[in-house]
Amino acid sequence: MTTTADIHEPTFLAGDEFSIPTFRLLQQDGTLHEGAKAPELDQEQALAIYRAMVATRVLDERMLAAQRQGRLSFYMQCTGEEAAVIGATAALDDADMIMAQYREQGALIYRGFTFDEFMNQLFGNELDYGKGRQMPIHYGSRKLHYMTISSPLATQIPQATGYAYGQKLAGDGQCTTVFFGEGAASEGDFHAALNMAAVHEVPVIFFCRNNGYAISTPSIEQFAADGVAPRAFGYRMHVIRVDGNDILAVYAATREARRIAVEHNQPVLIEAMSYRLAAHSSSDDPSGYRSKKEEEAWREKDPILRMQRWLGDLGWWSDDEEKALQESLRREVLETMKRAEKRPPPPLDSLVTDVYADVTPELQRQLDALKRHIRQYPEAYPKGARALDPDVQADATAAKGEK
Amino acid sequence: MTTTADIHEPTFLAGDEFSIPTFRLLQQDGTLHEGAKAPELDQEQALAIYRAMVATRVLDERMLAAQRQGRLSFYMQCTGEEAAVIGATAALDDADMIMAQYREQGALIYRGFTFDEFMNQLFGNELDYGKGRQMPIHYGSRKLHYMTISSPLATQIPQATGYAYGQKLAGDGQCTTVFFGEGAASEGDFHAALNMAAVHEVPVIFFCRNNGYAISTPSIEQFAADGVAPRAFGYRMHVIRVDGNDILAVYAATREARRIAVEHNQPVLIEAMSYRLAAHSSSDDPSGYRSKKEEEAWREKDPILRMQRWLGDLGWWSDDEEKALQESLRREVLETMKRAEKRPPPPLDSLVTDVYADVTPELQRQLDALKRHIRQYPEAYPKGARALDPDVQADATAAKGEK
Amino acid sequence: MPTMNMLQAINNALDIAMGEDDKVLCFGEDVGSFGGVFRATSHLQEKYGRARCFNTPLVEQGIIGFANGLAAQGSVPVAEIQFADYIFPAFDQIVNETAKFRYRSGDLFNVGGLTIRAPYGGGISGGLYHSQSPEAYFAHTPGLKIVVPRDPYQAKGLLLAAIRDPDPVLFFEPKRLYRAAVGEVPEEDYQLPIGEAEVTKEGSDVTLVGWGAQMEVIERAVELAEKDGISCEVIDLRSLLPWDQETVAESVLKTGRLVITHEAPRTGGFAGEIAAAIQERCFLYLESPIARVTGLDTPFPLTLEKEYLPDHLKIVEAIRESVNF
Amino acid sequence: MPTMNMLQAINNALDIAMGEDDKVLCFGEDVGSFGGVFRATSHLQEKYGRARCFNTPLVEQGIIGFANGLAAQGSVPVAEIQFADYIFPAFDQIVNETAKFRYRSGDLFNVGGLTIRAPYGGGISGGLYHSQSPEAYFAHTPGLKIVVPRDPYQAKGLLLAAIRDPDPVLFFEPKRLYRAAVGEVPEEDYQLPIGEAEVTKEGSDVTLVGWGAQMEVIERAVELAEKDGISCEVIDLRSLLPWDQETVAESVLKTGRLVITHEAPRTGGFAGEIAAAIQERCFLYLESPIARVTGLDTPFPLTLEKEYLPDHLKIVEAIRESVNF
Ligand SMILES: Cc1ncc(C[n+]2csc(CCOP(=O)(O)OP(=O)(O)O)c2C)c(N)n1
Ligand SMILES: Cc1ncc(C[n+]2csc(CCOP(=O)(O)OP(=O)(O)O)c2C)c(N)n1
Ligand SMILES: [Mg+2]
Ligand SMILES: [Mg+2]
Repeated sequence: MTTTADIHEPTFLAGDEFSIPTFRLLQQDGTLHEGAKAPELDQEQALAIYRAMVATRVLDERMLAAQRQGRLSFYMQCTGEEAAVIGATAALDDADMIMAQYREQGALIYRGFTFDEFMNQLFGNELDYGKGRQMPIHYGSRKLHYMTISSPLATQIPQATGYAYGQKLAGDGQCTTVFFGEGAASEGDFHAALNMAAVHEVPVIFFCRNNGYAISTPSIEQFAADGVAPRAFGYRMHVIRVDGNDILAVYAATREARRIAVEHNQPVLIEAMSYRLAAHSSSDDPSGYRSKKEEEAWREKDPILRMQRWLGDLGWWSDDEEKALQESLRREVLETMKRAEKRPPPPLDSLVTDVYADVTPELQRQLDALKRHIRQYPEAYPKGARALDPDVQADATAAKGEK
Repeated sequence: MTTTADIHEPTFLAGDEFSIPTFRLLQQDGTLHEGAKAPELDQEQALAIYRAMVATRVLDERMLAAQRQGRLSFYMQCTGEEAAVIGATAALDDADMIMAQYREQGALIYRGFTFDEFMNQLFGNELDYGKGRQMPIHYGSRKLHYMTISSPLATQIPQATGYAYGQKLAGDGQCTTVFFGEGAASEGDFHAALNMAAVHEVPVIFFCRNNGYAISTPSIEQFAADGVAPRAFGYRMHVIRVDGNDILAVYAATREARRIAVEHNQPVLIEAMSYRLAAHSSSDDPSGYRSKKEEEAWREKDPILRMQRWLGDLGWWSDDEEKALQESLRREVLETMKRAEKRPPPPLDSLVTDVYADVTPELQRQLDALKRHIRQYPEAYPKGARALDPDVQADATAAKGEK
Repeated sequence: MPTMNMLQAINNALDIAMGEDDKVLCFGEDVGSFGGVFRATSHLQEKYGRARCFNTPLVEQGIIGFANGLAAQGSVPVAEIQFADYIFPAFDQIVNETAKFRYRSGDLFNVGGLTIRAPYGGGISGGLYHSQSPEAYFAHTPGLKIVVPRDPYQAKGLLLAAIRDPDPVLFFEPKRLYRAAVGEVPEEDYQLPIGEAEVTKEGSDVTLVGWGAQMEVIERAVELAEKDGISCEVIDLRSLLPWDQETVAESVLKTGRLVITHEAPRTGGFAGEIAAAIQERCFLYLESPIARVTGLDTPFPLTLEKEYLPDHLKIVEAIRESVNF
Repeated sequence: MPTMNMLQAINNALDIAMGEDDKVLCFGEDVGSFGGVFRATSHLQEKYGRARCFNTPLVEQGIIGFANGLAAQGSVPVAEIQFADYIFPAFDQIVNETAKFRYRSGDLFNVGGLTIRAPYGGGISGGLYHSQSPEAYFAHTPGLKIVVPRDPYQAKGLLLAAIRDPDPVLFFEPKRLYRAAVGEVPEEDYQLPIGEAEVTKEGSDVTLVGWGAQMEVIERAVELAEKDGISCEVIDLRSLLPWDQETVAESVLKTGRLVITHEAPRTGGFAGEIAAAIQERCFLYLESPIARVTGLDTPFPLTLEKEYLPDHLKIVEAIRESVNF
């Protein structure tokens, strides 16, 4: 359906016809912007949000350190983007589906994924829901409605459209929120997902974390446009740009987006402007592609500190509480890490299960051959031997005893 | 680079902030819209454009008839979209690259592809540049800077971005124009192409033929937005919507787009609003998915008639000339068709050449085995036998004699 | 029993599946009110509504991405790719996502409900891009199942099984037979097993293995060979993943000879896998090399299509060579 | 002669190619000022400018589409896909476009200038999506060439040959060896032939065939086997498409035994093609079944990666079985 106005001069538009403002409520000093109104958020929920943000920060710091010590092969931090991820999650219904990219562990923490659950995945042990098959940080939880992370970028975006279409047909009033980076938004799957969602009127929230970088690539080399937000116009979709370090604005925007999605079966695009304060991953060193000064400028905008000040002003949170929380979180992270490290690997059969609903004859043959081989060379495959035969190593048995 | 304006209410934009008008110059009665100014176009070029439009129409009518008679396996018509395709082509430099979808035979006609060249491709004979490998209508011409058509939709769009990037580096002042349908614009390759073109400042014109349908799918089920044009805002790209049945407007818009592309190394998106008057292809019957009334309404907007009236008013074209042109074109089409039909198939070796620059040992073995087999059963492979051995059939030799 | 062509059998299977289970959805390009360019989904929108049978925008990666999400949510999507030649934009969604969904999540999530239908194969003057047989590209992908029916009866029974299978299934339909293959098809619901080959003819001198449209070609070749006094055993593989090694091996242990045929190019085609596995299992019983009769190692041509295709004459020659080795 | 690791050898080859020919361009995700996540393109932007070495947006289908267009225009693009696991969104551009460009146009247009580089393979704790070996997916595609180097010397010579080859080349780099493989590499320009295998060790009892990172694993297995008194002939295939059947067949005619190994899953892997072709050519000379030592028919795992991989112990067992058959 196209507009009918006519012109008789060849006038080209270039997007200067509109501009996309940024929605902000909270200033860095913890006070509201002039004219801003905080969303309804009672003390309990505000503190739940805040605790999840701090827990995410602490988990990230400790696990990066563990990676540096060689205890963990790989890690990715959410640092700097906690408000975006957790603010959005808090605005959803807990039974709404979340399909994340990989930097959204805060969403899981907010929904109650335990440190034990995190650690089991990070160490790929026998209790990992993913059975030690994926790299660290590829969490998933069925009971928390959090789709298992997949490394290929943007594939989850059209999947979210499909998932939400299923929710619409089911009529249970749920929607799906899909997180992705401004880099991933360059993939063809992004275009497919947004267009299909608009055409089929799907209750899905496309939440873009625009954190300025895709590994080393600055967003200016990712797109020439004013961010990701104006793409919504190409699909006829509601869109808002929000200060991603402003917990109140993210919460309010997402709550309203969810209303549009669920009440009107309309997709919504949210672009949260933030910054990846840490390296891309534990394999990356950003000093090769950006300045300390730039990082410092963003460190001043720390979303956690901002919320802490707001809570403090309300009298909902004190320095003592802060100290106690930090300490208990650190202790808990270390304890759960130690437990998870010691747990045995997943059983050898887990190599061939879940490829199909049932193990095929060929896979059974391959597993049987592998077992014979490992029995021949047990010392060459310590994990396999241990997983094959729980008696092989005493500490394996010990670890199992803890269950 | 994002705008800095702030808001403190969660206000969603939905694209109502702007509207995209349609650029029109010529009315259906052949007069200009009030206030409209015709582009500079001398009689010679105007007639060259007009003749190409008529030739396209005649070729399409005859070849569809030939398909209906069983002389041809498949055909696709440009009918209704001649002004869009030929108007754009006429505004380019003849050495600019054109990468078309499949419905742009008018561009080739305008550039001087002969009916013989068309027919050789349509009948896949030994003179077909494509050596009888592709279905009818997959034309290509190196000397006319017209990339050989490829059936997978939208693949040519990012290729055009790459081709034009090469032209920019070569610095020869050429650009690339890529044609595609509003259906093909849903493919992921579209998104990739436009974004990369904007980021890398590439002299490419994205010419979307919005003809209302992708086979049976109406554009309303293809996208929810106001056409394809507003997508340009997502990439920061110049864009114009033009009446695709208005030869003058298409020409003027494309000429200006070319100027932007070549002088500023900026990509441009043109959306030409038109209608596919014929069936999707000779395999299709549109009566299953659209009304005769709708078709009739668009038949009233015939772009050829519109230009004819304009030319007539200028005194550049008469009914007699029209009649003579139509007759000579029909005759020429029939004659060239007869010639092409009789020509022998491409040689048997063409089965394995051009897979690589040189035939590999394995392919040579496969060809040798095939030759032995065909010699054993020549009557089962009449074309292969003939192609293998030019003496097998007398008329093959005769046809060869015509060369 | 009613007589149906393959399209009718497929349409009938979809109708039964949608009628029985609200969660079954059919979609793809032109699949909605038009019923698909081959009309495999005719009348389904009329019958089950636009929410369950609909057109998608023209974007294969989106169709399969959407279908993966739907399947993960618990729906039972049957996605159509208009031609198998156009499945490649969805390759990442199929190979990296569909195939690995259950494994990577430890079965927290799976897309077992998904079926992808696509017409494949040559013989219809389709040239490079309306003729391909891409099954081998997918057969290297653990987590997928691949099924190819040879006639209307098989098409209906296998498609119903595919839709209800707990794993994602690629269902490649031999479009050359869509209207050409006609046969008796029961009106009622029935399923044929996935993962099991079928011995369609018993014999003692040589084993022929194929699938889909090649089965009809094999039949013609076998007629010629039997005139020469060669007794042929014919196996329709039906499923390429998982494929029924037992049935093929058992047959080759008996005949000592194997000829495999497919339309796709030879190098990297699925006949290679079968040959490799069977020479391993039947080494001491083989009386001649396992032969492959396939398309050439080139893109699919047009004018010389007949020459390119592995027809009955090429197959019968391979049978003779195998027997006279 | 200087000593280089494989990344340095690749960087050096790119530097020579760009220095010699203005038409050579390098691009991909993070390839520009950062020099790629593995640093294979380090300093190239500094040296040759942003127009010739640059970051692309994050879109593999676009990278290869763009590269196809550039190559058709006459440029010589060297496109990097960050991990071979992420090549699949570009599958359509590679399989339907790159591979068929010359053929479909009757050589009016071709993309022979194109080279696609991608790190592949396991052994780096990469799990499902940083470990795949997708070569067989492409080896079923006439029109492509596929090259896999085993060490720094080979990497430089083969990459230079690939860039200058008149056909499009997929160049899969064994990332496990990027820094681990170190060797002497001439400073100057040289090329190694595409389409020719190399016999890296002569022997008489059994032929071992592999490529890329598996060559090092084969070496370790062969050491063990030779201690048992088994004389091994080792062949590095180097090119998978076209592959050097003559060299392999000649060797097997001599040894009568063949063991093939790759990391990718067994079913549909390229070892199947080699086995099928060689049993056909060497039927009467084979003394035991051709053996395949491969990854399991599963996605690539993490914790049990060692168990999954076709290591030297699995290969030596296959050698023993083959010899003792
Ligand atoms: C299809 C695909 N291509 C490339 C990669 C490698 N890769 C992993 S993360 C990443 C950058 C993503 O950037 P962005 O989407 O902005 O997310 P951020 O890391 O900033 O949160 C890249 C290129 C991948 N995982 N998948
Ligand atoms: C990748 C791909 N998917 C599907 C098709 C089948 N197909 C051919 S033309 C067409 C419709 C194209 O519509 P549009 O782009 O609007 O162009 P029009 O025919 O209207 O000119 C379809 C679906 C194809 N050729 N390639
Ligand atoms: Mg980012
Ligand atoms: Mg159209």
